[in-house]
Amino acid sequence: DTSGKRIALSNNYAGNSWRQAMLESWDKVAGAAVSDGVVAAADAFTTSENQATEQAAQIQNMILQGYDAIVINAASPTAVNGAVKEACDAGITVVSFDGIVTEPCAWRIAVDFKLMGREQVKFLAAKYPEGGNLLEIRGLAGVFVDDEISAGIHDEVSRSNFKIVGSVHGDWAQDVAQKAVAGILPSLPEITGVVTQGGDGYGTAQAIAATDRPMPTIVMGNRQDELAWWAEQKAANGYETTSLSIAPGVSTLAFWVAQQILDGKEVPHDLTVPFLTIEQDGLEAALETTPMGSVSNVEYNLDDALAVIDPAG
Amino acid sequence: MTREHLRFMLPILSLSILLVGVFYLQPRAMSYFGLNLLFNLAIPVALATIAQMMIIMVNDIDLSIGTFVSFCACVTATLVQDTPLLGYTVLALAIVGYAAIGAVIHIRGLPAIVVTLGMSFVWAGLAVLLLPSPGGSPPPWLRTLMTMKPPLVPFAIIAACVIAAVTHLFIKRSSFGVLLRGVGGNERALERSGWSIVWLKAAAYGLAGLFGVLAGMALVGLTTSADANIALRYTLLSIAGVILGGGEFTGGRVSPIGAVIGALTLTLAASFLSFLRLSSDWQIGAQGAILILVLAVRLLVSRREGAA
Amino acid sequence: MPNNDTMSGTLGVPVVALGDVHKSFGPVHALSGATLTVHAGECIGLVGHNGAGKSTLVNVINGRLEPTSGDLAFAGETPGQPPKGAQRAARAGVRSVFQELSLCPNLTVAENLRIPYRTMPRWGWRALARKTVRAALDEVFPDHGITARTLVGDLPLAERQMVEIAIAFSRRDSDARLVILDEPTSSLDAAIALQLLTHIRRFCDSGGAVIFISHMLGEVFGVASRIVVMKDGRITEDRPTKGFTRATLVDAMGHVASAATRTTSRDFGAEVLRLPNGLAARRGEVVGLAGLAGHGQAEVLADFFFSRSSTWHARRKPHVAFVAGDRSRDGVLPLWSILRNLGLMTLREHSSRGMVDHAQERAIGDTWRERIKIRTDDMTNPILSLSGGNQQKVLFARALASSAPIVVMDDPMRGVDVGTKKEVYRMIRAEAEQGRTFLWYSTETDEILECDRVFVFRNGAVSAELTGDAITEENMLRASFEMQEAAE
Amino acid sequence: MTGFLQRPWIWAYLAAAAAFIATMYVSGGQGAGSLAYAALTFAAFAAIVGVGQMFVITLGPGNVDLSIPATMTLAGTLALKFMATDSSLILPGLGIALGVGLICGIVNFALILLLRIPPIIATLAASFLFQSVAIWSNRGLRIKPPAPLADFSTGGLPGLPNLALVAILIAIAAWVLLERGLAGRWILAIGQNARAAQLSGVPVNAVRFGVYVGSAVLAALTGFLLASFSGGANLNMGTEYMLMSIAVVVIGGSSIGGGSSNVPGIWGASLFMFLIVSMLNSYGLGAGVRLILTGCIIVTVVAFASKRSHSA
Ligand SMILES: Nc1ncnc2c1ncn2[C@@H]1O[C@H](COP(=O)(O)OP(=O)(O)OP(=O)(O)O)[C@@H](O)[C@H]1O
Ligand SMILES: Nc1ncnc2c1ncn2[C@@H]1O[C@H](COP(=O)(O)OP(=O)(O)OP(=O)(O)O)[C@@H](O)[C@H]1O
Ligand SMILES: [Mg+2]
Ligand SMILES: [Mg+2]
Repeated sequence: DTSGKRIALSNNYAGNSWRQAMLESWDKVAGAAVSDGVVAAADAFTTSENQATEQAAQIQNMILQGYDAIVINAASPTAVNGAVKEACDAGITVVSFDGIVTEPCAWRIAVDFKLMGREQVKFLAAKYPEGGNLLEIRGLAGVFVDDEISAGIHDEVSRSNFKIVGSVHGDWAQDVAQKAVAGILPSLPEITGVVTQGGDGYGTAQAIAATDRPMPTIVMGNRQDELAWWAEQKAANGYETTSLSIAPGVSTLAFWVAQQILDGKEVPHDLTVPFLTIEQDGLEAALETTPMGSVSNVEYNLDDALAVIDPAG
Repeated sequence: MTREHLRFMLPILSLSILLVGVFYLQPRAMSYFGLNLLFNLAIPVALATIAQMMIIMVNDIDLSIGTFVSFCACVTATLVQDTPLLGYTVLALAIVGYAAIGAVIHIRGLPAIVVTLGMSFVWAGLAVLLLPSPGGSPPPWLRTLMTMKPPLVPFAIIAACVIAAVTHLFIKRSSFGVLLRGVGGNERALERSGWSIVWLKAAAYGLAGLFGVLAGMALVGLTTSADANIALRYTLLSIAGVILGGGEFTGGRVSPIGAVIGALTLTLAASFLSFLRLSSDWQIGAQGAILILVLAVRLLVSRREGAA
Repeated sequence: MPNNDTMSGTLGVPVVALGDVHKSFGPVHALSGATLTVHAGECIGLVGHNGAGKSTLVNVINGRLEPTSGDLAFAGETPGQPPKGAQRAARAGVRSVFQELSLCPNLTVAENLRIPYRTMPRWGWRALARKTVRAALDEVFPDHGITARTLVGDLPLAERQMVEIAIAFSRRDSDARLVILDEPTSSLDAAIALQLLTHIRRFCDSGGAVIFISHMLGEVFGVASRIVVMKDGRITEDRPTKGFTRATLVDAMGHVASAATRTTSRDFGAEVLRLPNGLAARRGEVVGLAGLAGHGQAEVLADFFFSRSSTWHARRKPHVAFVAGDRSRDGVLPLWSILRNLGLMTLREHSSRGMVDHAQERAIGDTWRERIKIRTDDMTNPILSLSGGNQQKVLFARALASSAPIVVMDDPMRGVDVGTKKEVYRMIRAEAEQGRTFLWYSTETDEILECDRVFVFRNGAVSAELTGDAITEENMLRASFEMQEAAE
Repeated sequence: MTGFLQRPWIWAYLAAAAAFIATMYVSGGQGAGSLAYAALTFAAFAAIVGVGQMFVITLGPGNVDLSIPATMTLAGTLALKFMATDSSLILPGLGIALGVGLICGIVNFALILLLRIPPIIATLAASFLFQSVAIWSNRGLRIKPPAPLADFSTGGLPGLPNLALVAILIAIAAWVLLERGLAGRWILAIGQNARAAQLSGVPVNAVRFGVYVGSAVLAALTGFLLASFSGGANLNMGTEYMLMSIAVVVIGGSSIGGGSSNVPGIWGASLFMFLIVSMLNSYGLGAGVRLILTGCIIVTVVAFASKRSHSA
């Protein structure tokens, strides 16, 4: 019985549609759980700046506030370890997801970001067996996710006929990506495909559309504007690509995992969730369920959570 | 009450009010454990604020302190840990580099705000080169130091007091401190007496570098690892801390004790907000509101004092 | 004729000797061939019109400026590689008081001693500094009432200047041998200035040397043992004081002094202002604000100015114009040319549709350059290339060029030479006759005597109102001290 | 020629040209036209916010507007949400964006004037408030701009993007204001010595009010255009313009100490800031090296620009 337990969500950033969808899913699912009496409280906190130091302070405050479990989407896999350790020492259950933490006492609901990079290249390799030139859009320099995805991409590229001819940092933002791509394009040869990290596909497409180059295959990241653009292109000229990203609703999975741990269930410390892939066929369906300007999402219920926990265990 | 006393009292007052607010919202914070949790992350902020204060003291402003602290944290978490000799050498060179920047800014008459802006890219680049993805670990002695549990008073409080006392003695009491503040007050006067402004500015920047290094090390000691973006927001935080602490942007009017208190106030403000349990939409805005509030209270108090 | 003594004089040991020193700033020859020896025990009065080169001469001596050519020798210097510039002069016991610029406002009075006192001991320096400053202040200005722990920024201008002077005379490990005072009394009232003059005499009697620059000839006569006159970068006269009379000195400086210009009673128009503290003025009247320095006169003027002007709306025809005395704080815009500085007040008056009328601006500039004799060959030169007195003239022109019916002047003659002063007095008269009203705060009795009505201030309030023949130095002094005596 | 070289802004243009040539060197001259077109497009955003920031910085030491990114975001989000892709609402939408700028500017200046908070802190604190309102108002949803607006902002004459045209017009207006206008004189006077300016009859508060509001309105306009250009407003879309707006002002040769500014340099510096990133990207350097080089080049350009302006 966890009806007396209190769970907090520690979030480090709210400035994009993915994070907003994540918070919304949390409010919806965890809010329902509170009104159903499953847990006593499920409060979400966001730091005012996207900084590990702020998040560490936030976690310390949660310790003081006496939460029973803290669910974290961390700014850094290691920089909040100090605070996480303190939480564990205070007897608090810590579950990290998306931005996971390496502190052993915490649980991790991880996405295989390397695999996300690999899958993109694999898709392109299947489409263009003869290879070609790739443009890589990276995230924010010095951040763990950026490094992981990029490592996956490069790893797979080395085993294919592709060659990465340009690489820019798009900071996971459409406008930054658009600007960076527009700047590097003039000096690049013809591009076959663009590998991305999510949140930057539409900006890339805009930048390329502004030139007279043929449109390469841009791997998308499940944003609604990306999907809408893809659907438009598909209708107009049969444009083919794929789209993959981690679903923002994974916050709700983390919620259920935390609840289960509080309930006394034995849960392994490392869990994996698959990322959400949208294929050519599923495009229209996915587009329909995605709110305007948001991200494709799935929310998890208790059964989904148990399904994730059990096969792993 | 003179202006100087007021300058000194107001920061203490705003910190006390906030502290009362926090204790009211979360009585559990009123303990050894609670105070340590509230304030331990303020130590690197306080050190960075002191660094910024050194620069503001000579009428400049440093937009690179955040990336510099990040860089120092990366060095501490990697080189210092793996090859201590090299690591400490790099940190020492970084301090010398800071001093050199100060000298160049003065000799060539460059605007400090832009040079440091440019340098912030350089430090960030170096940090990314050193630590492309987060990681590293602090030297054990550092971790031991930062997690020390002295009897009665939490480490965070002791550390804050020590930082404040040492810098106060140096800046406000020593004869060298007078010269440094003099540079901010009236550079020409020092020049006329034959002092070398270049050396004094280099010294001020070098001191800023030293405190930046200390901030980076303290940060790694607390967080147990580093990344290239770890302390970016210290730039604005440190400026705000100096001002909250009663410092002024020009004229060499700074107060080291005030700066430390300013840093504590800013850290505490964030905690206060999370204890308020605002909707997450408004948490960022409330941060701004509290900054405004603290400064507005100061204005009210100083008006009343001025009238009395 | 210049005194070409070698280092052995009859008066005493020479402290410093300049031989044929030249200094030019680009095309400007600020000094052309100055030869001067200063002996121990003498006080040299250095006079000359604005821009004559006085400041440049003393800056060569104290090491701030490197002469373009010529020799500079200090007594007691061992041959070899002497230190350069300011340090060399400091080592030779040369101390300088620059006008109001050499203190750090963010430091306390005692801490300010640390800056010129380079060899101060590291330990226990604070107590030493306090003791030294206190002793120096007590010695030069008895009953000064300044505490060593006060921040200099919190002191009124006159007290700052007192501190700076006291620091120059203070006793340190090596004592002062030559003290250079560049217009030290410009913001001091008569009583304090007298204390300074007394101290200078005492200092010289005990073997020190002083170079005293002032535009107040009375002071120069009162203190100098020798007077050196400069004109256009040259030393034109160098004789014992006894050899001059006031008239011959003014002649030597190259200006014709006209007699007092005050005409007997005129008719004034309606009253244009009356403040709650009793200060009042009529149309066409020149109203003086007198009293000891720092008794609220400057504040009253500034408050009055702000009450009649808005920070939100600029009137095409302003009600009041302001002439600043503290140039760098209240007047000069340091990055601009002379022309732009001069034209600031009249911009709005001559603008059309929000655009500046450049032709009109130039015309006003040329007119006023003629009228007030600003010594420059090009009005687009930076304002800072002008000497102190000439910068002040620009500020005068800025206010007088406007059509404001009331002109407020906050001790505006600081650093203005005798000839120009007379010229300005005449101009003020003429403007007043045309119906302009002047509110004029001054620390100099001569200037107050020019006024039609005088309000004497004491502790921020008006303590006496004097008109006509009652405007005398004696009455003013009495009113300045009256309340104090009553209280005792 | 030497007179020309002494203009502080010339160095920004020389640096931009050097970066352009260096980029073309990689591609062997290919794509010069499209690089120039892209540079003009993206420099336009920096130039517009830069003009606003320039006037603020001209007001003297301590004056800087840190709320530019938040104002951009708020104006962009509210305007796009209001238009909701309806092309008949474009003008009211623009009105909303500019209105948001007006309000943000008033808030900034009210904090500075009434609470006497130093501008750097006041605008920072205000920016947190603006950011919160932006989050609250549409929770990070990216709503597309109406089609005609999107076409306008991404289109242009051959060789001259519409956005650059807008930014050039704004720069010309700013130039006229600064060099010929009464207001420009007043701003420059306040920047050198506010007290002296006030004692010479300059309506100091009105001018400062105008400058802060102007900066916010230009930021709002930039937010509106950027959101239209990139297909929707992001909550973090203005982030890079905080440092960018300051950098273009000073690289462009204006004095950070206030009282001395120039408009042409803003454009030179904006082009430079875009081209330098393009150049380093084209050379395929890693993020670390790229950052270091960016920093070194900025410092070098500033060293040249300010040395000239000192001797001038
Ligand atoms: N740094 C400089 N650059 C250019 N010209 C200068 C500079 N310093 C002084 N001058 C010029 O040298 C001449 C002498 O100036 P100086 O300041 O010595 O005059 P002064 O006798 O002190 O005048 P005042 O009584 O007004 O103070 C003036 O014409 C002045 O304009
Ligand atoms: N920044 C500057 N640029 C050019 N010339 C300058 C500058 N600063 C000072 N000067 C010149 O140096 C000379 C000495 O400057 P200082 O400030 O001592 O003025 P001053 O003549 O002594 O004024 P006062 O007699 O009123 O004290 C002045 O004549 C001035 O022209
Ligand atoms: Mg002079
Ligand atoms: Mg003078």
